[in-house]
Amino acid sequence: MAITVNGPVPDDRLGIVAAHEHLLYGLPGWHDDPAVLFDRPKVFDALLAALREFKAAGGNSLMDASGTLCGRDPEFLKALSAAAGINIIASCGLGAQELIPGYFGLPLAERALREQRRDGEPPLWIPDAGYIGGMLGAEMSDGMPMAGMVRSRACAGFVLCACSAQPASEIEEMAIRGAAMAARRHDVPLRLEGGAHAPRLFPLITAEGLAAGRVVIGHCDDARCLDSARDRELASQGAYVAYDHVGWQDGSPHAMPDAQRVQQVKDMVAAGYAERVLLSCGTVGCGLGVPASKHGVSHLLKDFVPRLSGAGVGDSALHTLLVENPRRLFAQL
Amino acid sequence: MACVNTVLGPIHPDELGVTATHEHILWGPPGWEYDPEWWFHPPKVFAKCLADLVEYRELGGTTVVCCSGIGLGRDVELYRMLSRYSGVHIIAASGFHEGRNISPHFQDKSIDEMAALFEHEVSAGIGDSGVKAGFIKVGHGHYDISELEEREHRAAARAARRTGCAIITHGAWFGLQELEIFASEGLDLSRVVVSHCSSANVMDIERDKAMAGMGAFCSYDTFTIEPTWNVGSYAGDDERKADLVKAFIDAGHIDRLILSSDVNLFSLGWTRSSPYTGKTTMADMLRYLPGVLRRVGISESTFWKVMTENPKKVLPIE
Amino acid sequence: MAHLNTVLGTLHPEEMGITAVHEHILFGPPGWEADPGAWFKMGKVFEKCYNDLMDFKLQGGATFIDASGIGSGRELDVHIKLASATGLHVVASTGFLGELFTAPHFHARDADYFETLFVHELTVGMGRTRVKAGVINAGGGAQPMTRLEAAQHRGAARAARKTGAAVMTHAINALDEQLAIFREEKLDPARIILGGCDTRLDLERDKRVAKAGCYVAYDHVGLESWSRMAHALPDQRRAELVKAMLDAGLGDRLIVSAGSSGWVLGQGEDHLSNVGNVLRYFVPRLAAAGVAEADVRRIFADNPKRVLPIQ
Amino acid sequence: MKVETLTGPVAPQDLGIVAMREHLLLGRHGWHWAPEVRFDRAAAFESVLARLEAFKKRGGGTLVDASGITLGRNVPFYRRLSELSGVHIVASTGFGEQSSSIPGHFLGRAYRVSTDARQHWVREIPGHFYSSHGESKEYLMFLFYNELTEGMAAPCMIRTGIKAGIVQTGSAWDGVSRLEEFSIRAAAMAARHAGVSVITTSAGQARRHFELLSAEGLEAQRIVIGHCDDARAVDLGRDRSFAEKGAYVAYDHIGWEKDAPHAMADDERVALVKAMVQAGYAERVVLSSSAVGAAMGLPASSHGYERLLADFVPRLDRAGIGEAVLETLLVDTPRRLLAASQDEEAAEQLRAFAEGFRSASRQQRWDV
Repeated sequence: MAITVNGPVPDDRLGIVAAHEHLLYGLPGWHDDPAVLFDRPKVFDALLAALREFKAAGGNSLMDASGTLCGRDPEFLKALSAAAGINIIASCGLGAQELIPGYFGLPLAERALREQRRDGEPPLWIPDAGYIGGMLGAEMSDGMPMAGMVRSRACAGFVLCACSAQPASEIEEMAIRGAAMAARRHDVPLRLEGGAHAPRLFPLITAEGLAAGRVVIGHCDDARCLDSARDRELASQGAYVAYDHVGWQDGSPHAMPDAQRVQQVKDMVAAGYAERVLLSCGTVGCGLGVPASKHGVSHLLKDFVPRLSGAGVGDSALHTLLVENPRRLFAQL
Repeated sequence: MACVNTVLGPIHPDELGVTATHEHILWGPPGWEYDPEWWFHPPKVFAKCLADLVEYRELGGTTVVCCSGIGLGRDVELYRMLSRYSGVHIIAASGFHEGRNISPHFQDKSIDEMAALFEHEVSAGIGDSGVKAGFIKVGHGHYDISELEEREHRAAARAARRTGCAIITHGAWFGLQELEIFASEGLDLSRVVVSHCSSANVMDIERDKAMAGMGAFCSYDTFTIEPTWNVGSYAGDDERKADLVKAFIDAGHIDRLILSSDVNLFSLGWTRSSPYTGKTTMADMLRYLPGVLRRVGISESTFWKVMTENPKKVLPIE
Repeated sequence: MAHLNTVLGTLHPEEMGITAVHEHILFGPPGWEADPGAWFKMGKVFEKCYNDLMDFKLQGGATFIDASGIGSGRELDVHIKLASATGLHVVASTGFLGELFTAPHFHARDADYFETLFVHELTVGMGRTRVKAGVINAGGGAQPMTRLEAAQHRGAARAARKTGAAVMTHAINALDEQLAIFREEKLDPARIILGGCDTRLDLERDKRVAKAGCYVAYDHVGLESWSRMAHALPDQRRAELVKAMLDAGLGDRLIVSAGSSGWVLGQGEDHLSNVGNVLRYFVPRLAAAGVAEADVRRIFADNPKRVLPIQ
Repeated sequence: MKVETLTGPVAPQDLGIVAMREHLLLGRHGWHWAPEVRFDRAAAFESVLARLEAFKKRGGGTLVDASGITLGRNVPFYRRLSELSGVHIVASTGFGEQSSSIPGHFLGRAYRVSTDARQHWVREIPGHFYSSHGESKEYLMFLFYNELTEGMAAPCMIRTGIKAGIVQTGSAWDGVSRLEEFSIRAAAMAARHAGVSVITTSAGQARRHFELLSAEGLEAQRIVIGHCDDARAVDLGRDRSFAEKGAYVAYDHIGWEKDAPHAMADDERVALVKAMVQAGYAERVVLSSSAVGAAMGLPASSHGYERLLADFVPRLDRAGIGEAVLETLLVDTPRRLLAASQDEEAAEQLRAFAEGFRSASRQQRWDV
């Protein structure tokens, strides 16, 4: 059972799923910047056209991976999903260190000041993994929070966490363990952004009791840290490996030609891990203060899939990659 | 590319959802603040309106159109706070009300000056707030359409033609004459909502059919007002109003039907209901109206369809 | 013509009267909306802020400078409604309060970006509105000053020179770097209010910067020793500080404020201090410490009237 | 005997030279919603302060702002101007002409209940809002009386402790409407109970105003008929008849010859004043310039408050009006008019009636 913004959908009716897209994406605080223009009706129309094109190309579902703070607007996604007839599975979770705002960092900074305080002070509230886990769990059961301290009826369908370049900071570790707790308690997938640190963080996640079949290691097609052995190792442990920046071929440090990605997928299928690979374009439908992606969601089905079949990946394998794997990701374990 | 101007910025028509098309968050004739008898404690009023809007949202409503015009209780900053902290889209109005409720500053303005004012508020924004009005509100009194009110109607028609926004009127006493004025100004009558067609003293199904025939929307919006509330033309038992709506639907004009409850979450300088009646809100309409309509043969699904589809036809600005 | 940008329009300096220079209506780090544990009933909080401001007004206050920067509690609609409901002149401010109080969207920005942003908010309007900010915040607190905070200070100094607004700093930890940046940007010291001078006590330092022309702000009045903030100390010490500065003839460079907030976003009601308590409790304490009535008037009315308006 | 000014009560002898009818801020209710009216409060404060200081420099002591409640009055703004310029400012309460200064809130009461028989479905429920207040002179009287005795309303629903010192009233040029009649009668009753004077605005209906004010028991010595120097209705006989009855006549549009369409040239006005003085009514004439400090959406006056003393008084000198007469015109008469003479016993009796009246109105108001 997959929790979409318009209610639960049985996993066998998800159809072709784009595992990692951003319909709206912006760094937290983008709304305070007068330079960022968010013309809501125009963006709604543009995304509606993109989703209809994706539907025409055969797509049925889409996983929006903007997380709690990076531009996600639950009511907007609800209306968009209803208008386009596409299942949108929204995500919750705090991103990498530079995307976590001061609210979560302040108590830790204040604790450093605290050492100099005298005893007898009232205890200082400090968020920990359990608190973050409860917070994200409520987003999946009660509804995603909107601006203005109001919960939307739309619930999040999966959790995401991330780790920036250095070893995970205290806040990142707290966010990752919290996300894992929430994913285990609500039995939803967890997406770990960034393949570079996956081997070190994977045991941290499974230590929280989350089944490996619920973990997706995202952005394994990052040009900066390609490692097919790591992909196979993670796949063998039961996690999903996502090549989800299809179409990002130039203009950013993590870009690489799609042909290389075709080769990556072929290697994994050849190695027998076809059930452990997810594909997506990682497009940014509307960039709120960040550049939008030049290609659309339908690039996966219109351009990449023909390349794969041309390169010898059979239809049954394609069906596994695009339909079976996402279905199994959300199915009852 | 159609859009709807809410107080928190333009939204796409598909996001309107269930819309109460003729409501008031605050409404009162201009100048109430000079009368200390009617002063109130602003935070209590904000808390009360916020609670009502949250209840409206929990019952399924998503959008409220506040028809309080310039100087008649429109308070854009308060609406932004209410919209932000209740999750309900709020659409603010430009335009005035009937002749005597136009603030003295505007009473001797010419048609073009008023049209420029309405157009400015719909296209550029209201004052310094940067919030754009979503439609224009005009109205007429119980007895006639005065010269000032005709000026207001013509100005609204010109502004509506230039900006593409809708016009919501107050009062159906002279609905047909209003539509003639709009037609003489060359306005497409499908952009007009004639309100209070279900006022007690002016229920006239022939007039409503004629107006619907000309393309205008007929708004039956005085439902939850308790019959015991005596004064003014809105009272009247809801069963007769429900029969009127049934007749209107049977005449094949369901796509020109607007349902609403014209409540005031807080009345400025007067009291909407006497001490004998409760204070109804939009949430009470969503709770009460389906039952009233079901008793005259209108299904609940029809009610929710009308509340969702018809406002989407008239409110968006092309 | 010198004027002050309030949220309801401009204001003549003569109308400022007794001014609360460094206060907050809502204050908190960005990102609190994501945590429902930090949510509150906006009706209750609006009423509490209204009561705080009305209490300040009934104590004799007339102008209220809200020092919550961008993204850390500045809500224009709340400011405008409170200003129109209480009759106080509420001034919103632009700028940021330091690394932790800056939203991630602004982390990768440089001084030029901050300069154009502050100038836009002071001269055109904040966000989509045409309501202008009145003062620039330059927060900080990290020791040594981080890159982002240095860029914010530099942007604030340039915007202040371009628009004529005053700059209000929030922490004294990296004072030397702050003053170095302001000197480098050739910002007139008379346009700088150094906040937080009563967190790390150093009377000589206060005298030195006051002689250089900066305004010294003791802006944590009411944070008594029982509070959990690191820099809490008894108000009597602050009264003595003010008396010492007056005796040194630097009364024209003194600002006193409570640094209170109506509601701390993410931590709830701020019991620590209240904007009305400065006039209710601290002014009698100053009188008991031997401060003349004229000096109190100078600190609370004349000094803000000289430094805050946009020249 | 004291005069309520914005900086507190003042002894009548300290008023000095008084300009009986001026405007500090002037704007019809609703100007703040008009995008074309750009009101810069700092600049307005500066320009009004400059005009007040010029008035003070010329020897002016007191200025009466006759805008009434709804024509842009801003009590904290006025108080600060008075403190800074040193000029005593007497504020006014009351409504003027209906179309320009009585907003819709008050119109509803007069029309809604007073309509003709076609309102057959109006069932009167005792205590319901309309029936208990429609057509009620007492309601408007208490509105003005409270501003004279308790304090004027600041623009944020707060009653300041600053009291109004005079009541201004009036009507349209061509007739007195129903609500204008109520507001004139209410002004007379409030002035009588508070012991202050009434000054009317347009002279078109001067006699009708005088009848209405006298009918409510206001003595003639408390009535000032304003704008008698309007070029459309100059009538020395009328002015003389008012003076005989003990009322006052105000020639209060000095300096408007260039700006206003129906203004009288100052020389004609000098002749008018000279005629009244020679007829022996020097103590019944009041002079003023109706200058506007800052206008919001209405025509501003190019001349300031000092025009009366800088330009008009020298003209009177040249026309042979003696120093003693000028003293009467500018100091003695205004002092008599502005000195409030409220006796405590009448005030106590009224307070009891007010409590009964207020509880009746509050009983049906929905308290939030």
